[in-house]
Amino acid sequence: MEGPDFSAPLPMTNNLVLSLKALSKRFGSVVANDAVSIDLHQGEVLSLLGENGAGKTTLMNMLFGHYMPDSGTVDVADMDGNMHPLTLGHPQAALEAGIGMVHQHFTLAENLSALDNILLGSESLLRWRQNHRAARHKIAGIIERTGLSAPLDEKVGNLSVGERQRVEILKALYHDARILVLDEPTAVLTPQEADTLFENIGAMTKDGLSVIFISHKLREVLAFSHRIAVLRHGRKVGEIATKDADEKSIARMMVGADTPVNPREDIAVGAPVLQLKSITVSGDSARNSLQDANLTVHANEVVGIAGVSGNGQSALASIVSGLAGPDHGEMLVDDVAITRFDPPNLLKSGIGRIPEDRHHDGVIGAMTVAENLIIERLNDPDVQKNGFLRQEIIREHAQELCRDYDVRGPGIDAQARLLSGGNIQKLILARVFECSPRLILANQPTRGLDLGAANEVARRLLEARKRGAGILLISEDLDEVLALSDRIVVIHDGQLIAAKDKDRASIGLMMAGEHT
Amino acid sequence: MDILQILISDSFWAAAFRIATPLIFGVLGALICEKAGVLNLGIEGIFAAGAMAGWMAVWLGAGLWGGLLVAALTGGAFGLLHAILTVPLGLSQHVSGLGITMLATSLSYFTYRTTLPNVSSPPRIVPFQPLDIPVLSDLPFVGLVLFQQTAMTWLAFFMVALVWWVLNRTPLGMAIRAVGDNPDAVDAQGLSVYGLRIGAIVAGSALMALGGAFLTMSAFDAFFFGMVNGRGWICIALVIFASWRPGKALLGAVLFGAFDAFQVRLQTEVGALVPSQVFLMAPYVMSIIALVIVARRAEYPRALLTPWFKGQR
Amino acid sequence: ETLKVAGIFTLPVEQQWISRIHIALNAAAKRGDIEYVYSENVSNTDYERVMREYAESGVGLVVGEVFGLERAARKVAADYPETAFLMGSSFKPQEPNFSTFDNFIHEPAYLSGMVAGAASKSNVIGMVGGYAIPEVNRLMHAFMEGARETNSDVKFLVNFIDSWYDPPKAKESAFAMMDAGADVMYAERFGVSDASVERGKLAIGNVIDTSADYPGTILASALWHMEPTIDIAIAAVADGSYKAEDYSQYSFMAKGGGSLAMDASLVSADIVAAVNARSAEIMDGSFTVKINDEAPVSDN
Amino acid sequence: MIRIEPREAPSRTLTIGVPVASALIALMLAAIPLAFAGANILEAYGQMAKGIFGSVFAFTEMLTRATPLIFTGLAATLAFRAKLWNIGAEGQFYLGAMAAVTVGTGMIDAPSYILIPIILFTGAAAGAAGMAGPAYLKTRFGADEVVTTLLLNFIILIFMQMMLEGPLKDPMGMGWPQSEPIVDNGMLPQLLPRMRVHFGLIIALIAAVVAQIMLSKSVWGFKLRAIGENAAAALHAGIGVKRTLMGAAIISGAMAGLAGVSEVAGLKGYLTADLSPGFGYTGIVVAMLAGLSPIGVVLSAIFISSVFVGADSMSRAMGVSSYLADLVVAMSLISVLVGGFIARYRISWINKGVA
Ligand SMILES: Nc1ncnc2c1ncn2[C@@H]1O[C@H](COP(=O)(O)OP(=O)(O)OP(=O)(O)O)[C@@H](O)[C@H]1O
Ligand SMILES: Nc1ncnc2c1ncn2[C@@H]1O[C@H](COP(=O)(O)OP(=O)(O)OP(=O)(O)O)[C@@H](O)[C@H]1O
Ligand SMILES: [Mg+2]
Ligand SMILES: [Mg+2]
Repeated sequence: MEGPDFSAPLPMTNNLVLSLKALSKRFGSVVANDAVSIDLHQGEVLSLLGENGAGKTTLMNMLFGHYMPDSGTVDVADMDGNMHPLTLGHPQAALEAGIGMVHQHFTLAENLSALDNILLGSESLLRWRQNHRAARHKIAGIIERTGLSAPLDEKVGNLSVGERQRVEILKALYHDARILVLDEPTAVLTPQEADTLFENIGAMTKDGLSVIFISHKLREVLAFSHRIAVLRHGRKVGEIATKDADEKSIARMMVGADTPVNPREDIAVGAPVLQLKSITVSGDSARNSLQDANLTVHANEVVGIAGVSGNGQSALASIVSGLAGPDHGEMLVDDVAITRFDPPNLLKSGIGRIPEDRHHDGVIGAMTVAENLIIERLNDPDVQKNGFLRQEIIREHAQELCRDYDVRGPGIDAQARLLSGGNIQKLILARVFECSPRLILANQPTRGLDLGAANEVARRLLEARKRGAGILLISEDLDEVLALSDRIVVIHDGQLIAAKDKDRASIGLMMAGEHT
Repeated sequence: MDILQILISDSFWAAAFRIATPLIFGVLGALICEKAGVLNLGIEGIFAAGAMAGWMAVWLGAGLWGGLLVAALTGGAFGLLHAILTVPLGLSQHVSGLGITMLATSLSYFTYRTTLPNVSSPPRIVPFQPLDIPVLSDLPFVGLVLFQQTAMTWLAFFMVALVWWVLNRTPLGMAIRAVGDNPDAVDAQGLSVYGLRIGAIVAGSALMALGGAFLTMSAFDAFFFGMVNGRGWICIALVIFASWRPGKALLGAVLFGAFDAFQVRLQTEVGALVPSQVFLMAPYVMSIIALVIVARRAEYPRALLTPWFKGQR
Repeated sequence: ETLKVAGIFTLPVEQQWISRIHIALNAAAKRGDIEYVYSENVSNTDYERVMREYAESGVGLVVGEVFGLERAARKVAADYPETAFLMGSSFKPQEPNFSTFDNFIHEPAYLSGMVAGAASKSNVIGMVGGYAIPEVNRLMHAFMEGARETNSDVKFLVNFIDSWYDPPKAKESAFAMMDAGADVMYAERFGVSDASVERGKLAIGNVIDTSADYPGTILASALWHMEPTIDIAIAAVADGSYKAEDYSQYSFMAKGGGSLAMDASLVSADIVAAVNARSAEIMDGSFTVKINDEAPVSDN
Repeated sequence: MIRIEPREAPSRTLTIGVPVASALIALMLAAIPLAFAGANILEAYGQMAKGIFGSVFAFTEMLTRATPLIFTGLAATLAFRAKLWNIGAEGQFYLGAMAAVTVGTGMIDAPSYILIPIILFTGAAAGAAGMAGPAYLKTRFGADEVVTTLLLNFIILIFMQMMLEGPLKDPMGMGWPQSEPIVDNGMLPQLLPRMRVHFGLIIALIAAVVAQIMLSKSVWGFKLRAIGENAAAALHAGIGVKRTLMGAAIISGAMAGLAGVSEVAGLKGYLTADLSPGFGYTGIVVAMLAGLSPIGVVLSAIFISSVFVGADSMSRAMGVSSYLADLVVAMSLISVLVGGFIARYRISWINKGVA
């Protein structure tokens, strides 16, 4: 398939298809968008950049009708290219105007099949039966044109995140979107998958599709867009043709300053802190299984586990964090065999965990920041006396940690759910590092984080490595694994295979299951 | 009669289906509400309201089908109140539900008493009669078990099929199931979360009210205080037993009916040996055991009990 | 000034036992003898408060049932010696103002049993009750005694549905008994006679007369009349002679508190004669029906 | 389109004004059935106030009726905080009452200061056992506790009737299914002479304060809240979810059991099958009205009890059907619920179309 040429500027003669005019939105005291205007032309790929919380999602949510703007208007072109004002505040209106949106957080019903999710809302609710046949026919056409496929009859609950992402996109395309909005579509995809996705999308732009996509990954922004718009603190701070941009200049636009690069010193590795010996877990699917896995992590070492999600990472993480025990095999921490697999026991043996899903497993959103900071050490006499919490000490301690780890938000007494994703991650880092763990399990530690936040996480992990901790880094972001790891192990289909060298291409192939 | 003889007798199964009928309506109603993500503990009161309203409408001359319509509308009205409280306002579904039960029950009683202050036994209506379909009702076994039931039992069967079809085969059903799993999915496809949920609760509550109406318009011919007697609560239990599936809901209701019918028969058989309460307990104990067996496989509507507000995350 | 009388009932006034009191009081009110107010469905927890509220508000006579709160009720009565209390109770009256009554209609129940025993061809009689409490048990036993007099082979099926008000459930119980061979039903609860009508079986009424609602089905009914009790109590309060007394006797046939209603068109002449003879013996005291408050069980 | 946003900082006028306003609205709603029944509405309101505040007796009656509701409200609060949906307080109430009459009717001969604690403890233990069962079925088999506790209410009620006709039956009860009376040494003391309000109220208040402190200040309360808000994260953080859940279940059941003890040993003296007019279910309403705050439970129990006692008394004074009382309670509940919402959220109508 031949992709479009992003290095050539888009002919400006192309018709305008979308025009956001001075959209503003506040949430309470937060100004999420401040008079943001953006134009989009036919066949154009515009990428929208900004730090976490800059207002990208909010802007798109107003376009799609989830949020009602406080002020501003939107004009959309109809089939004939004439611009009309869009009725705001109604997703239905946006859909009818040909706008499709792939949300940052999946909007799929897990109890329905992929097909039914795609069909949802496309048929009259008064019909006496669904028309699956016509739908399949149409979807087959889309799959053929784009190369995006998903198991249509499987329940979405049984799909991997990558598959879900594709269902999301198919859903948008099924509604004959002429303007497609993709909010961080590649956050959960492998580099190869991401590349394929963008190539497919590029092909569709030749048929007249226009795209706005949001991403924190500068590599793909530079490779797959015509134009870049940057938001900072709710304002549009710049717009640049992609061919004129490079990583450094964009980063400067986003943050307002240069971003530091993490120095990675060479250190001699120490004694083994974690050893997995012939661990086998037979889960209900490949996703939750491990076969005869052997792995050693030493002190002062980062071992990166590269792989497409759904290949046994969650089984591996469950074992190491103590949520489940293996069927066979042995796990040793500091040469001591673990006999009881439960989180408190593994915490005690010195394993710190940064969970994959920080909102679900990492924090208790309804409890305060201070409370979330002590949740792993409730038996510690620093925290409690005679079964009662020592509120003063806990609060002081929280103040201190938030300062040290730069956890920003409404304060230590605010509910943790009010923090942004990046700050939630920093909260978890503070909690983990503070106990000086022997081993850190970092599972997708920078997923969805902006450049600054991701850099901060990486810096902290490398600092811990220097201090003598062993780090087991599980990530789908191959660039991240390459940048941080001393050694790389690829996980595929429940098996762990050591990579010979840190070669992007060959590891990519191993991740796809092709042994070299 | 020994136990086996009871179990294979047609009159026993006829009783099981009779006892099951109000439960079928109720469990289907509760199922629809919960599929859309809203627990409706108003069911016990809606049963009472349906029983009262349907019967009183017939007594005032509305005719049997008119009475059913009135019962359904009454149930729908209480459902609408529950829906407004729990959907756009997002109030606690437990409290709202129990509040609806209190309101619907006391309002029915108050209305009954204020309308008929001086009766010592309530006026009677001519209820639905057994259908007595020619040929079919003369068939051995099934003739009595199925074809001599009243029209309402058949309406209940029809509702099972209808609800199954709607939930599994129609765009509307997909939308209802989706809104109970992830309202954002529905919102993102341009459908109204509020509309779907409110509609489901109103429809479900109307069905519940038909269950109540069965008590005064088919099983009996007059309204009494307290005659619902916990049947609504049983339906709440049966929905979970049924894992939110209409077919299993039918099965669960009939099973419960069978336990109850069996209990009565056993009590007259061996009542001298065992306290009567042991039999009365049996259907509930069996339900718990059945639940423990099926529990692991139950698939909850993920958004059950969680309110959703537009434009908020 | 007319006497104010308050009824306090733990169940709705449709309940058979309570309805008899309610009707008698309403009749007195209609005559102009009293001014009648009542509270129904009062839970036991609230009963004491309601008693006190009525007593405080100047009610002259309080009528109700205190089976669930004997001690508390007697304490209230002691606190309000000016108020007369006439209460359904299993215990003795209490000086100076607490009188008791109960539905002692075991005599007509016995007579209705004679009718039932003779009417049963299958020799199986079904009895559906609400709860196994003395008020129910004693009538069932008397009924069974009477049935055995006219039919020594008769067997009884007994079932309690654990509710005062669940006609559909009572109906199902009755159907179950008919499946087990019963052809005459003792209709202690609403719903049983309906089952008899549907299956073409016979029924015996209890406490109230429902024969008009089920023509051709109700052979006989043991009726309770609260009018003698109520009227005597009202008169006593009115002329200031009210004292603690056991009013049970006013529910007996001889005092007009109990009677048998029989549908002569459904009962054979010789049974009518036998029943009438027994009835006369009861009235003149030469025959006594035993009182047995134990819970009855099925024969097997 | 309607837009609902949380208020950043609800103003003082709102927090005080709205509950008052919703209570007034509830009263206005009550006028509808009153008018339907043909009563003088203003007089009715006067009678209602009199029924609550008209005398020391009326006021203590209101407190007496609030006492079991505080206990069952706490039972619901503690379980619901852990997202353990205990709908079975009604059954646990009766278990507590049964245990109280089992040990309190002469089995143990001891002075009050020994016997009363024994009765309280056994009652609480029985209630706790009644909730531990469903909690075990939930943690072990995943059986939904809404269903098991709901069904257990029926089972326990029937079981109690069996006991009252069997081992627990009072031989002096003239055949009536009721237990023997609790011995004098086992009865909770009255707080005022000639009034029904009893020491159970004091225990309930202490329980509420202790529950409040435990929930907000103790490690146990912390764990309870943690598993209630996000069990997955709590598990991940090393909190024993099942254990904490069992703990919550036991305390919750114990509270409901104490409600039964308090009614039987504080008020009635012996057990009958109709001891509770739905205290267990009303406790859920009380708890949720209180926003699952133990101290709030005291206030909302008093509110519910006041409305009931006041409306009940008014119905008698006005000669209106006494079903009015429940009706007014239901209407008040719903208006207070809506009122609480208005205090917390801003509701605005925004017009469709281009902004
Ligand atoms: N529903 C909401 N309620 C309150 N505040 C909100 C809401 N949605 C967004 N915000 C606010 O708007 C700001 C912008 O959020 P938005 O989600 O648009 O950021 P973003 O640029 O998409 O960040 P990210 O790159 O992490 O996705 C946030 O800082 C937040 O304060
Ligand atoms: N429901 C909410 N109510 C109020 N403020 C919110 C809410 N949700 C988010 N916020 C605000 O949003 C800010 C950023 O949130 P946001 O979700 O955009 O972060 P994020 O970095 O995009 O996280 P993620 O990458 O996981 O989406 C927070 O600082 C918080 O103030
Ligand atoms: Mg975001
Ligand atoms: Mg975003």
